[in-house]
Amino acid sequence: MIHEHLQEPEKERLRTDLASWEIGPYHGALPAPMQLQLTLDGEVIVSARVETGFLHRGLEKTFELHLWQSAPAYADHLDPEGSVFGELALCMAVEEIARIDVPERAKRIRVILSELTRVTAHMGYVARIARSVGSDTMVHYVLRDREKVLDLFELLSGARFSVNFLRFGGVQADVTEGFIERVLEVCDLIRFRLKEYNDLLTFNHAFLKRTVGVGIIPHGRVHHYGITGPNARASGHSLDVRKVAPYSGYGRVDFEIPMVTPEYGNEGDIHARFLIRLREIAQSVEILRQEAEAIPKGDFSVGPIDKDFVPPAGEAYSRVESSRGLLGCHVVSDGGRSPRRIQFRPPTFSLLAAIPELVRGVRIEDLPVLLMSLDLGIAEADR
Amino acid sequence: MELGALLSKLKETAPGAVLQKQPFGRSGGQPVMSVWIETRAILDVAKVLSSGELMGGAGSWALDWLENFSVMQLDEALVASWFLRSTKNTEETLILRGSVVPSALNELVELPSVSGVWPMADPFEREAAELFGIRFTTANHGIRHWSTRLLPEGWRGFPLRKGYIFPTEVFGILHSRPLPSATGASGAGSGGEGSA
Amino acid sequence: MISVFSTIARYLLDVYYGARSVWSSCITAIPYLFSAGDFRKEVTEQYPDPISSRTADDLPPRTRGLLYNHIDRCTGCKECEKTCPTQCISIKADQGAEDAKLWVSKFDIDFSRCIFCGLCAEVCQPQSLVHTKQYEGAVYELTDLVASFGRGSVTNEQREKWASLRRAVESDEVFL
Amino acid sequence: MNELSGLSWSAAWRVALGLPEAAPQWLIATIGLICIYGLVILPSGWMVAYLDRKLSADFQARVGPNRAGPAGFFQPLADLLKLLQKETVQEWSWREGFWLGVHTMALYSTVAVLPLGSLALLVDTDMSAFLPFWATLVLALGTMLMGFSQGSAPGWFGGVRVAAQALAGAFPALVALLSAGLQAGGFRWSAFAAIQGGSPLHWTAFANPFQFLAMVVFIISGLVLLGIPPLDAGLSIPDLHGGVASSLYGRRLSLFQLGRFYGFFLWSVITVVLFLGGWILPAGLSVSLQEGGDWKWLQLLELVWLLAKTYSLMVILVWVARVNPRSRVDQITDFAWKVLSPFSLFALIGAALCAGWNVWRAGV
Repeated sequence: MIHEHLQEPEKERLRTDLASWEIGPYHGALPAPMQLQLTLDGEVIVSARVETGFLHRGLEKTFELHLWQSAPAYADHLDPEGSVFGELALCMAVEEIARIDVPERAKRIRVILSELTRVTAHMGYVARIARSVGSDTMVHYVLRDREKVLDLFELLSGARFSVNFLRFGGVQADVTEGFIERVLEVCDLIRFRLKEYNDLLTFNHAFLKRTVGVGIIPHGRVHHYGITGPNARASGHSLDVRKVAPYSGYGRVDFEIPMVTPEYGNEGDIHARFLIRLREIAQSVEILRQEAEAIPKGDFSVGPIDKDFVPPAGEAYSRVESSRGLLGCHVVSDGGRSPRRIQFRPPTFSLLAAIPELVRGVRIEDLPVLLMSLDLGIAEADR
Repeated sequence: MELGALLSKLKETAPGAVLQKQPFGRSGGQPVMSVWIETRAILDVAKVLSSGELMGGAGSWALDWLENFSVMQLDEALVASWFLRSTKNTEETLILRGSVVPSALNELVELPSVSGVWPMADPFEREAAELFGIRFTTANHGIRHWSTRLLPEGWRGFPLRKGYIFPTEVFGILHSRPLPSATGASGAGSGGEGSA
Repeated sequence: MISVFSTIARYLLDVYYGARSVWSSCITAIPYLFSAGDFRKEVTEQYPDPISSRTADDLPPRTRGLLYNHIDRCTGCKECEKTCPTQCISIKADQGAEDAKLWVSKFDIDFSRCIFCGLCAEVCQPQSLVHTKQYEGAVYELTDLVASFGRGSVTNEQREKWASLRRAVESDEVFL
Repeated sequence: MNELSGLSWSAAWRVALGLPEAAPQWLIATIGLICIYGLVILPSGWMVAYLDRKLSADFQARVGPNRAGPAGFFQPLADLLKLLQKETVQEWSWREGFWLGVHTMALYSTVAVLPLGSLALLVDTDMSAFLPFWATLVLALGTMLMGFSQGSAPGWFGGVRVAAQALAGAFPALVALLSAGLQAGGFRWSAFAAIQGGSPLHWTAFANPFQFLAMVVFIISGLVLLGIPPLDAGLSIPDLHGGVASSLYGRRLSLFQLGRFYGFFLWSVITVVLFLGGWILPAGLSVSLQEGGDWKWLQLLELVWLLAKTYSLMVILVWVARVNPRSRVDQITDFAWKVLSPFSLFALIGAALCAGWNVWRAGV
């Protein structure tokens, strides 16, 4: 008998029938409207199918139906959390077509805006992770601090999330007085808070137990899916457009790209992705301080937005490092009053393709944490 | 690796595939090149470029990263653009161009699917297939799974085509306002640079 | 033997780390209990309590609130209507008394469509269309969200009077 | 020492309630149960719910309840009324009725065993300290049944998780209880009270380090056994919409929450009685009051002192739960089996050695 056991340990294992569970399009475990069709063995996920597209708004068609000057207002809504990135990608492409060179001050303001947006997006990410692991004190702290940054957006542009502030050839208006000082204040505040976050959640033992070694994106699979941004950096790929192809004056800023190397230990798992975000917040604070202190005098735009602004016929492709990864924008103009084609390359596409492999063998309780840790931007994936 | 040499090698390996090359966009400095190729031969070209054997074989970089895939309609033709980069040397960029002409407004067109070569092309192709009415065929002329991702079940027409007429009533919901007409788009229909 | 001891040591260390992290997390929240320091005050704004919460006056000057159109300054040039990304502005302008200025009979803004992007106020040459700081736009009916600033349609006798006035002006009979 | 000792339990209650001599025991018992439930348990639920909400709001830089009554003190009552007046859209299935029966049985059965003072002990047997285990386990069973009775995936997963946690947490709790009884030399509530004094130095928890370890193990395993945050995998919000309680609303939800609170409260009371001095008033107040013979004051002060200690313990646990993330169910059971159980056995052995040492020294 004992020999039988030794020969066929499979017989001794507890067998359970497979169950199928559809969650979504709206579920607490999902970061955004999407559908997961899970096959479960007990609480362990055997396989999964992802269905997205519940947030399709026909954005790219809408661009073609409206004037050029109202395009940034729509690029705002590409991603509600990182609205500036869409605007920046669109404006850079259109300026390349129209051969507009942006004034230095406008470039600095754009960098400040995009870094502030990165900070808000990453803070929202930290809050989502904290909620998914159920430490609600952390959620309240992070959201409270994000409000401070959103107040900066409100002071500068008048809106908190969809700041329709960038224009072709500059920005809408000059910075209000006191904005730079408040940026520096917020930098100090965030520096103070980051330590608090670490004490509270980042190195909490229960949090480590739940995140270390779970949902690993292997180093080799990153390029197979074309994953970019912090998720790729958490797996050891240091692709960052701000360094590779510096845009909008990122070349003169002195900052480093936080990266998780195999020597770091837990490579590519949930905790690595979480930690990368926190370190990126610190780096963004560094960039903000440099830019805010060195902002030059000058005019903020090449001129007021023309009522019938039409770029000449041509096309351009611009790349921006958004809070989720590489955001590309392909703009085609035929000299008409409306864009011929504006196509966005959202970084979330590659993550969506990677989900079925990632969730295999993961317990249901880790599913929300895993999905939140990928930072899926369904709004920009469906458009 | 210099682009001209690459193209000459490509002409040898895949004869008749490369039609012409022209600078992409208006980017100053060292221009990004876009290469027009025969659409049916895209799969062979993709295999050659992604393997990297033209760029000095093993050890050197290859165009193994399809960063972006965008389709646009110029006048009548649907122009597909493959933005290729190398994962090792991210500076090198090559843009492949191919065009197909649909016979009618609501007619499907066929385009070879490169998702076998570049796996990251899959989501882009799913979206283009649905919004542009492109049927992506695999190497053995099989047709990939057609899934309605973005549009509701039974949606008529392909919205991102130029002459698309918006329905005035969707699922019993009437539009309370006249939908924006696409007249703005047909300004000076020169068709951009790529339509040469 | 060494492995046994190291395993036991790792086990005990694990337990110790768990206890320590629980303790440090609890200690982090302690200063908030007494709201010590400037960084740890309560931040809840009890809307619409005017003392503790911000009112419309406290908002920054560039706040993009509900739109308002000073109809006296409005020239009816329809730039905002053309610019609006969501076509939420609908204007009807008639030939007015003075040939320069149009009679804006209808100027409706549908706030159920407005995305408050601020483009219309940006292109407005006479600075008549402005963003107020008001943000409380809740109504009971969807139709109540349409704010109309027009002067109302023109009656026929008015139109005739203006036409005669214009003719008089053109033929230099009267001097305005 | 006092004239009530030696008489039956009903004498104290009869005197306290001012009933005549001829009152039958069942009447006294019924009135006593009603008094305990209405005057102790429900107000405790109110109090602890309010402290939970207000203190967690303070920890999280919020304001917390501040509308109903002074500083929102009546907020739990308002919530209860709101839950009670919700209309039921689903009919009760027989499964839910079964769950309700088990749940209520567990909820009310241990009220009689609840140690609330030297005189309020309705039942004080040699096995009193074990009866609450039965109650908590049946409560876990009822929670599992209720999860199954919903016929939804969150209910099923939550029910299984609750059952697993209850099984994992019962063993270390039992061993820790044994070490406490070893110190007391019995499992009567009065025995536990007899060996402890008013000052913390004379509490069982501080008699020797092993007893303190036993107390910690007892508390944590109680959290595991009852599924109290942050160890409430059976009710986790993000993945299961609240698990067992996902499809509860209205009266069912209020009943469910009351049952969960009662488990929490029961466990805290037992911890206080076993390890933290029980109801013995400090500074020898108990002795003086007993000699004075005013039993009502004695019982009242004992109750207040016991509840004060219980509330502070519960508030500390709530504080820990607020700032720590929720653990996974397999991690919780691993923790209970691999960490709590060895430590509880270690504490039991140490407590036994200490007790033996005391006996030997007394002999010498």
